[in-house]
Amino acid sequence: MITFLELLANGISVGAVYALIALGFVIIFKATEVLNFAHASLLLVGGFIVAKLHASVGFWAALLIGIAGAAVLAALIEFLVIRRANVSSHSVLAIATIGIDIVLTTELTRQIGADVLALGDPWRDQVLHLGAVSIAQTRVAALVVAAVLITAFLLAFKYTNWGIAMRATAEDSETAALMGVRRGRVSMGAWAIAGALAAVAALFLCVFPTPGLDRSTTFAAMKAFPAAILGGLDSTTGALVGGLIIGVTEALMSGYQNEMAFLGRGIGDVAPFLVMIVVLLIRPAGLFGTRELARV
Amino acid sequence: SEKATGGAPAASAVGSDGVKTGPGVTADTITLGLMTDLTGPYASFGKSLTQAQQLYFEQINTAGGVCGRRLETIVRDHGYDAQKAVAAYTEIGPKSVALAHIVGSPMVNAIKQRIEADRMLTIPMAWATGLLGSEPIQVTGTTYDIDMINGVDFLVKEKGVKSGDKIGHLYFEGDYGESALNGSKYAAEKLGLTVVEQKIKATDQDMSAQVAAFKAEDVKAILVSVGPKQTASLVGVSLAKGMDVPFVGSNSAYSPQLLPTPAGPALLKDFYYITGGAPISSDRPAMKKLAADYAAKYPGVEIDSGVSAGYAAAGIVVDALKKACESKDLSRAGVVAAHRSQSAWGEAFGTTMDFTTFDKPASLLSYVAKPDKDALGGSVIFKEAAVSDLAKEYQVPVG
Amino acid sequence: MSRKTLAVSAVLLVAAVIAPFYLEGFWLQAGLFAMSAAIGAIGINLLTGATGQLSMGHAFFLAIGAYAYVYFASEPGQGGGHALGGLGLPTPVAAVLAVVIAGIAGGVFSPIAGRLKGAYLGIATLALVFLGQHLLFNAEPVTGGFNGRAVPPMELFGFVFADSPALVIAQVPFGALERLWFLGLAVVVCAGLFARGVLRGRPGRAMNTIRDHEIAAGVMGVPVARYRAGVFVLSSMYGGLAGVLIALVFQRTVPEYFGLLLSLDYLAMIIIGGLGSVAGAVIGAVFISMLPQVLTRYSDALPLVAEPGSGGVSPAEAARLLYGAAVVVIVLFLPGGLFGLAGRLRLPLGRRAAPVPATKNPSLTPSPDTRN
Amino acid sequence: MTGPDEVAGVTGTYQPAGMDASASGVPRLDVRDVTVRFAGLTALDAIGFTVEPGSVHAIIGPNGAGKSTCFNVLSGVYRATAGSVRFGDAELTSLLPHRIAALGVARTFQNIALSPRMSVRENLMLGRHRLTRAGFVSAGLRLPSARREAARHGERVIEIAAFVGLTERLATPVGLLPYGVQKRVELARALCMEPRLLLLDEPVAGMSGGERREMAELIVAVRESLGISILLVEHDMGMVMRLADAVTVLDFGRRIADGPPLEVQSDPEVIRAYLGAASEKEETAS
Amino acid sequence: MDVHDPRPPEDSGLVVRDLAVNYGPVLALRGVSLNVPRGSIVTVLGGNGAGKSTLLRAVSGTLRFQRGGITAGEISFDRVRLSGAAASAVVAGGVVQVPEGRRVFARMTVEENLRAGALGARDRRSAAEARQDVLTLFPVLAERAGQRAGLLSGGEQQMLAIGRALMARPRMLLLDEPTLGLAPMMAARIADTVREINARGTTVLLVEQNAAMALSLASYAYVLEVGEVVLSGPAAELAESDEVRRRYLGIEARSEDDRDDRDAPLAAASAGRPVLTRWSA
Ligand SMILES: Nc1ncnc2c1ncn2[C@@H]1O[C@H](COP(=O)(O)OP(=O)(O)OP(=O)(O)O)[C@@H](O)[C@H]1O
Ligand SMILES: Nc1ncnc2c1ncn2[C@@H]1O[C@H](COP(=O)(O)OP(=O)(O)OP(=O)(O)O)[C@@H](O)[C@H]1O
Ligand SMILES: CC(C)C[C@H](N)C(=O)O
Ligand SMILES: [Mg+2]
Ligand SMILES: [Mg+2]
Repeated sequence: MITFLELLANGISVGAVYALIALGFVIIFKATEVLNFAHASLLLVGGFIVAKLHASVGFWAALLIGIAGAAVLAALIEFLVIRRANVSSHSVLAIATIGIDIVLTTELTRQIGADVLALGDPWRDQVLHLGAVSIAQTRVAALVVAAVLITAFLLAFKYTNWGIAMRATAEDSETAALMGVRRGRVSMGAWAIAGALAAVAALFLCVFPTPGLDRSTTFAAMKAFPAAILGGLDSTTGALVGGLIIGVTEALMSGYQNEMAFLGRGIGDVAPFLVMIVVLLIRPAGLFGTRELARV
Repeated sequence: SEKATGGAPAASAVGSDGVKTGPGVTADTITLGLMTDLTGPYASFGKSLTQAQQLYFEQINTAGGVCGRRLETIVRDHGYDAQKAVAAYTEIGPKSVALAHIVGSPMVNAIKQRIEADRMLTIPMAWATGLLGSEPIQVTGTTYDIDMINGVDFLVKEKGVKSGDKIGHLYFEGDYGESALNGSKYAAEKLGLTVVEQKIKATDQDMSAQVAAFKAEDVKAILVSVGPKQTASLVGVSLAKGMDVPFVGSNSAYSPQLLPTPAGPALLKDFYYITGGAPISSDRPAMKKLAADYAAKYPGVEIDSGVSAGYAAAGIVVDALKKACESKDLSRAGVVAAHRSQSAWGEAFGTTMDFTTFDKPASLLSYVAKPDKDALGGSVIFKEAAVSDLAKEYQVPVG
Repeated sequence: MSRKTLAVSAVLLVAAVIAPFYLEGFWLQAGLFAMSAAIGAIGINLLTGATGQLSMGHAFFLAIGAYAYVYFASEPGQGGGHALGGLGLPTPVAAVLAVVIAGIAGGVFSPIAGRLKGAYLGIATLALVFLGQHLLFNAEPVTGGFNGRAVPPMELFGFVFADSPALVIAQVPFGALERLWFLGLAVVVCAGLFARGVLRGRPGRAMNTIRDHEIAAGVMGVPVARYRAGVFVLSSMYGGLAGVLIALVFQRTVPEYFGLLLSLDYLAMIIIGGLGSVAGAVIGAVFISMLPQVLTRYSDALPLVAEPGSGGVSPAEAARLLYGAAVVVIVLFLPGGLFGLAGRLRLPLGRRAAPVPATKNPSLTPSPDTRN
Repeated sequence: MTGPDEVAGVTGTYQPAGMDASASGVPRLDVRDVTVRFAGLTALDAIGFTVEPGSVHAIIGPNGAGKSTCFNVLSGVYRATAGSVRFGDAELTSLLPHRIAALGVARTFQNIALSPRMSVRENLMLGRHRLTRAGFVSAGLRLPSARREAARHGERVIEIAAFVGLTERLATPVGLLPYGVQKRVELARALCMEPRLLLLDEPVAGMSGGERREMAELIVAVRESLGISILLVEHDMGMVMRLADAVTVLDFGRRIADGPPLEVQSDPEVIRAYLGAASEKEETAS
Repeated sequence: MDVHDPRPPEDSGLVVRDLAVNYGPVLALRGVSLNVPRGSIVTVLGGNGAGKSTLLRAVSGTLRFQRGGITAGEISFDRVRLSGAAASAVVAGGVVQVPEGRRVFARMTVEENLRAGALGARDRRSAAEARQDVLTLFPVLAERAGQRAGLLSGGEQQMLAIGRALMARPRMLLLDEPTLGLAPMMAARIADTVREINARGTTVLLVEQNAAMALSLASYAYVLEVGEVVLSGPAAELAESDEVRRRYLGIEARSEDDRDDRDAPLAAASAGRPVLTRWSA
């Protein structure tokens, strides 16, 4: 039972990090209907800046610069590529972001080289003990941050003009322009915010239970894909729920690996995808996603 | 047609000096291939290997070369990608007499058939058991399973693990992890221990769930056959969660780059790794000279285990070439034959290897090394090389 | 086919046939990689380009093809410390069965493939890659686990596609690569012609309509879900065929190869070559699979590209940078891909229809909710 | 309000020139008590009407009355919550769209639903889908059967294109055509299905006066030469009055009138809900 | 209906002078000049593809979404130059367009669509007021406030599109075929609405296929053919012209009585249409 609780706590805490990454996907998807594969490299950029600067300017300043840096880079991607692309479909744009991701990741991993970079966070390796269960403080922080940000975005999308403008632009940028929406600003803003979120997510992805940022950090972002899809690509709530489900699934499947040896060891990494497939079979647009409307 | 094909066995010829030559050998040059990882997950290791080998060949050339010929290298980066390795082999294979190193067992596996067909002396920089059993392929020192057997032995003898205990083993999917697991399971069975397995992928970063699982089973020690990053996470999380047990890693589980990270202190506490090759900080004259030469040639470059491993591998190849020259046969087959005639190689580097058989590891001797902030290469010998009785009895699965 | 295309095809074919007599092994092998990639890319272009179904799981079907071939063709035996199964079937039979199995695997996925669209389908198929690799690593008796398995050489009517027995034609020694070259060429041409027939015929129209307007397709009599699933199966079979060929070239299957990056490569191929056409798929495949090889090969001559290990941008990195940039540039400036570019360059010579203006609700994944 | 019996009496009188409708294999369409509910909204509320073989039957009603929804039920795009639709012996409510198409029910869309990058010819050939057989294998291998089939149906496509006046446009990508022409392509594509029942959803919306006239003539020509049943949704009352043999009026998903055009036009309920007081003078203009 | 001087001063209201627009190689407008005096309703007639929507796009600054651009000429509204301005600036200047084909935001609710309409409004405080007006005008929008717009019927969507534009409290409204697909009563309602909006001081430029309605609403009309203004004049005068009657009102000949025209049998085989026989196979 203790093990179960511990695994559950672990799962929830990792899930919070996935949720933060997934939120980045969701925001860009809502704003531009693009599945942003370059999110992983934004993560790397944010983390890289923090790692490089924390020693000289202190952690919090470095974090701010990292967030700003990733936001600027994301805005640049929007400005230089997304805005200018004249594509026949959003899938093509998604593939274009794969191209961007490859370029950025290649260059960044070249910069990072073989190093494992610490981010200099204040939590270090402290853990929080809740009875017999212990959770890393970084993860508690991640959970709180994720919950706060996700709620904030949920409200923002629904109730602010910014949210309305963003969704309008996503659906039909020409008509949105007729409403006086500045398309450039809106979608660039969304990208910048997603970039900033990526830096925050990178922080939690690269601190304590993991040793630091290195070239393989981007792979961790892959797990946020099933999280985002499972929850529904256009739902902020979905990002949170999806992240948690993926985190918990992964933790339980890894933790009970011995009991499930018949599924093959290492099932912990595959299980999130299996869960996603099952959910999609029942709900093709994820748990909270809006079903595509069909009428003629 | 002057077409050079990779497929057809190139004709052997006899040079003016009466030495039989084949692909990769001309009247005044000998070409060696290096298939390394400069852009993939083992980039730093690959870089050290390559630089150390180039240093070695340069030294040999300065001293007059081998068999009156200069040594030349062709380096190809496969980035830990099997297809690139196959492509690279097709390119450089026909031009090389031997492969002074190739990083990663998946890559070796991918071209194994061709290496055997070409009878190309090849030194893998990987220690999976599956690489044994092939005449031209020479795994240096111990394999991962031997290391783990010696590691379990070390735990029982010096770390208070006793019969009936459980030990954890965290390992990578793939031949590295699974061949290490073979060793630990064998040793555990012999010593009355139970192994709690946790298999992960190279992309996993956070070992919290695995630690929880180990903790639930109340393991008394943990074996680690993963990458350095996962090691750091595992060790760090374990200590933070109050699971204070000894850790014993395979030689690829540790890297000095981890010491400055938050996991550094945990690694310094109770972590050891097992290696067939002596760490570069060991006080053998050969190692000291290598460290000095390397620092002179590549000033400011960090030294890690790749330097000594690569240098020794280069030595193996060059000695095989020298021996082949003595018997006037520098064809690939000649080089392999010459290589296989040596039964006690490498005293100077601290591990004596027997190359005459190829279905057994060249050595059963493992060092226990321990991270050390101040030491060259980030580690020191904790326990001199030794063979456990278990390892001697162990039948290596070959195939 | 116009006279000009016919002439161009003839020239290309002749060049391809005489290539093995002049090219060294490295290029032949690179060419074989490109051929395998071309087959796979044609398959995914049927799915993603023509039918508008995003798939990131193509590597899975290549793996199925490659491993099924090995399993069917190998004799049971030992390897990597455990027993390896095998059926020891004649290799051509094994190859055909492998393609069929890949198709069946695609069919098993059809409840998903028939229902999902866009990003959702993309990520769902991504799951196949992870699942696939998990199987490859764990189903040891079939796959050989992490060690992979040796690939039995193809043998057609007593002719072995391997280095031995030795064969010399016109003073050129014909090894495995030379022999496979012709096999590969034949397979690519057939696969290309077949796909062209499909695209230009009744199924192709139905596929394009599903892409452009799913509901209209259904109302016009196209069984949409069945067609979606059918195209998925067909594309999987192309993937399987590409897998068989790549296995024959590698001579050994390794699980690592069939990963996410391979799937992404295929998407890049069809974007770079041009969505929806056979020629586009082939051009893209050649581009993506040759780029790293060319850069590595001429790394000494290229100013930007440093020697491996010397600290600069390595050929592999340069290739990836170029590859990524190419995808972006093509999306930005050449919406029709390189094949479209070829068409545009031909424009002054031949008569071509004016470019189609972007429609208001353009779609690879149509959103039927807008009443367009 | 008119009852169903009277309707049959009125509409049954129409016979296409020189052709016996029932003998030509065009069955009757019987819509009975069809109800469609969307979350919290009843789009169709137990409506019913009958389309006599070979007749032109119009459905009119205010916006949002459920006309397109009715079409969507008839063509299988929506599933009815309750009720039955019988086309001859076949019950349509349980069938998928392509099955309904196979029975010879063709439709056009209120909003153009063509493939913009395909040529007119290709778009029309799609209409032949239900009449042709070539599958992946025979198309891929270009079997003689597939070629023969393509040639034979290609000829019919040319015939239909000529009939609709698209001969010159056959090779043009649809996306390049003016709106009015695209509407004709829609009609032609539906004709290519060799339908027995043709559903036209606002065929002249967005067209100029001249084009409307042409389209109306075309619809008459279709009925004259093919003798098929046509179900028409249109807001252009002038056109409805000229073309229709019978009219069903929907309002808020309910049938409020049903009968011959002139009768329906003067129904006070219809005037209240649909035509408006202005209708008398308005209709001449449209 | 207020009768305007057909030739008002050239510099108030919307002034378009010598406008040329192209979409890549396609020249869509050439030398188009027109004037919509402040407070008036002016209509532009023209067949399909004549360039009516293009004209409105040029005014609204949304040509670039269609890869088009202004190559010559000027557009100004109340002496403020609009040509070259961004779409948002045009809206901020009080010129709002109801686009052709409704273009409601299908995935957003009716309520959210209306809020989107107020995004570019000059005066945010009046949004609530504007909303009230819109809902009074189209009560169905209040009933469906929470429904996703994509599920509305065509006519409902058209109402939403107009309501959405009114949320910005425009000084000038550009209407692109507002009665497309609307029931006669609703079309009449829209006509009344346009009149009403105009009476409250909003200048209206109306593009319509329903020429009869457009001509009855407008004081002045232009006829656009293949990108050029071919006719213009007071609406009542144009309504009497043969050309307009034949092409845009669909009436064959001037002399014929309307009612006769309608009742005249539609000749199926007219104009040498080939006969289609049944397919037998
Ligand atoms: N898929 C759907 N989900 C929810 N509501 C729907 C859906 N389809 C239609 N409706 C609703 O059903 C009602 C009838 O719509 P329908 O499109 O049938 O009207 P219509 O009579 O064709 O109107 P119009 O003349 O404007 O085209 C409308 O209120 C519409 O909002
Ligand atoms: N995005 C575009 N790209 C290229 N050409 C276009 C584009 N949009 C319109 N055109 C062309 O410009 C011309 C004018 O089109 P426009 O849409 O302005 O006509 P319209 O008068 O509004 O027609 P309709 O009555 O059908 O709405 C047409 O020839 C059309 O083909
Ligand atoms: C150091 C590494 C390249 C070795 C790796 N663990 C392998 O066996 O492939
Ligand atoms: Mg409708
Ligand atoms: Mg228009």
